[in-house]
Amino acid sequence: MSEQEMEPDGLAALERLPGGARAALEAVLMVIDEPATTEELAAGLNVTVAVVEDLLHDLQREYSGYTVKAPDVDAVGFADASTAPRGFELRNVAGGWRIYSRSDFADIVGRFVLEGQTTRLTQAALETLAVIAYRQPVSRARVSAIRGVNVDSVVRTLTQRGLIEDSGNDPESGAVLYRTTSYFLERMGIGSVAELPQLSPHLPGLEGIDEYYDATRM
Amino acid sequence: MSEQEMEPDGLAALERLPGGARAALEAVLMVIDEPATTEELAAGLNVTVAVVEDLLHDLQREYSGYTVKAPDVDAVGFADASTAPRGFELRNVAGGWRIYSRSDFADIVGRFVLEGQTTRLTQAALETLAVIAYRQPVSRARVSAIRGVNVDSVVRTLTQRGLIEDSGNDPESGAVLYRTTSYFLERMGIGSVAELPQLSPHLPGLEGIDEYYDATRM
Amino acid sequence: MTDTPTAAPPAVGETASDAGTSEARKPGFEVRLANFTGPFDLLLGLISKHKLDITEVALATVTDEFIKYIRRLQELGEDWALDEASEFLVIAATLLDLKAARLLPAGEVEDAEDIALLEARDLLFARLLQYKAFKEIAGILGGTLEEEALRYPRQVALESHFAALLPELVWRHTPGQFAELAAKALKPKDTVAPEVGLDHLHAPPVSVKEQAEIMGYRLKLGAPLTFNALTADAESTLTVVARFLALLEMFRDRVVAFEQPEPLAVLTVRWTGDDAAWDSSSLSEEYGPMPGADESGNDGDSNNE
Repeated sequence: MSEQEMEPDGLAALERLPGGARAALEAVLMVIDEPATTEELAAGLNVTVAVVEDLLHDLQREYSGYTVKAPDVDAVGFADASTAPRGFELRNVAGGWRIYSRSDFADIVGRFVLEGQTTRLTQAALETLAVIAYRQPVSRARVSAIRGVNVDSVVRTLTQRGLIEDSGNDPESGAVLYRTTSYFLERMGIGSVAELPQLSPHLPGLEGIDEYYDATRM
Repeated sequence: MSEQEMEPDGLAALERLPGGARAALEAVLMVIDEPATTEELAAGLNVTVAVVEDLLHDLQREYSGYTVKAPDVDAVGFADASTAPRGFELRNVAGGWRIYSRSDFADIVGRFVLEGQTTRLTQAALETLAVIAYRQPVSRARVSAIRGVNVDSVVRTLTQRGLIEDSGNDPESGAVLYRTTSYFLERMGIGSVAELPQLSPHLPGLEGIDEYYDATRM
Repeated sequence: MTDTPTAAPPAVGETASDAGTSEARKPGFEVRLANFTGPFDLLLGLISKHKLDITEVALATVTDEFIKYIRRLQELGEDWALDEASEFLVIAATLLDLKAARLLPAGEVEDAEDIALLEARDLLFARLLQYKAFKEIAGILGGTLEEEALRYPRQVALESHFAALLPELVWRHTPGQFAELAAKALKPKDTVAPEVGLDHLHAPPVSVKEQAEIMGYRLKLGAPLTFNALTADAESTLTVVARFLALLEMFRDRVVAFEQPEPLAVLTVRWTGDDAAWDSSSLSEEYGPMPGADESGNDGDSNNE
């Protein structure tokens, strides 16, 4: 497949601007306030998804201090990077791309950004969130059965924090089912729930437990 | 005046971070919403104003495509710039510094912003606006407690649409308080918020509602 | 059942700081565990932290310590909370279950009662292990969230010249409609109330209305259906009961007719109502509106119903 044929007119036009397509993409990344998908970015820039993906990866590497288009980039160690890392990074989270300040500067940036940072979750909230993340969509009754305690107020807190949401009702019992939100993915820095760590290594010898619980579903 | 004497310990500490003081400043500039003054930046980074000013001008030049610390920078024409300009620029607006998308890309950014925009507020946005209108000035945390969901992005949308605005900080918690704007009154066709219809006919028994929410306040 | 003296008695009533919990609160009945959150936590702690076999957990010691704790509170003139007492009972009962199951000699399963006990044991251990897995995962999630919180996303307001490009909002609300919206949004609501915790009964709540809805949909298709056919997919007796009650209500509403040639014969149900006019909202709620939907802000209530 020839890349030439696939490209709309957009790329050539972008390349005539100072800084080219890369800078144009950067300009767009400056105004988004939630992760933007490659499709959205491609449509906005009027280029193909493949072109945008290349550009995004170039920028990502560059911000991290690697020379753009360096051959065999992955093999380049930090010490060999030809430029200093920038104070920010480009990341692919919750299915979209977004610019973040680099974590090395968390203390300093935290002095300027007062709001929007969430306080730490309690142990109870974390455990409830874990059960919902791995068993979604799931009712409170079932979470409560797994945790052995009432989870009502914790579920309310997690909903208010935007980490979980109502995903409709169970067709059989009518109970409200909960699932994690894309904000949860963002906070976890992952693209989808499929990227969560595997549960099975923590469940020795319990391969059949899912079936068991699905059968005797609470 | 010796620069050496003026510098707090901060600069040496910053230089030990990956990317150094420049990257630290960049990290801050990339995520702040309101422009920051050189004094604020100096205090946050724990360096002198003179150091911050040098760093700011370095970054500004670099983003525009000049080599950092090039001798006699002003005499270097665009064609001689050793790096391509970035898609963003550092601007000093009304005494404060912030990173903006570069104006060369205004057309592309504008097209991107317009794409997928609706002319209608979502139900979530309308309800959040209603809560703010009747409880102003009010913090996001409280609106979120009343609505039972995270309202961060909706509040941003309403602010962007000019329907609500920042009205200072809560003296106790320091949280930003929001109120409706005159544009909101205009759209509602009323002269002041006092003209909003009383809630009582719609919701008998609402007398205790303030106490209820104050009790469960986050 | 005898208590093994070598089993270290759990420490009771120690302060929050010793236990490593982050919140300072009045010293509750606490076993020496960090972040105690429920009976499973206690059991896990007893089994793994104290390296105890479940049969060696000195239940009597735990009980003694609990009574001591209550007495001390009384001396201090403090009321002791009902939740604490009931939580202790849950712990004690679970421990007893486990002990009873564990004390069964292995390999000598004779009667149904033994099997039931073994199943109870398997279930309890499976649940404990599952809980343990989630606890470990929660630790990992917590670490990731903390690490990720060090990165701040760029989420600045749109530059004014771009904001000016946005199309004018369509606004069709009169002040009256807006007030209605506000009243609805401000109404105190417990977002999680409409579901009552019935997990201790191991049966989900069944709504008569919903069952009516389901049957209405099937009957409206035209063909008469037997009661057996209407309840063939009911997963529990509760659902069958709910469907029966729903049918009585629908009969009262004159949207269904029954045919039964003789007592105890097959019951056939036929749709007689106007398809468009009827919906389940006309049914009464007397079979169990969920309690505490509006007035109760207290989560603890739901299990006491």
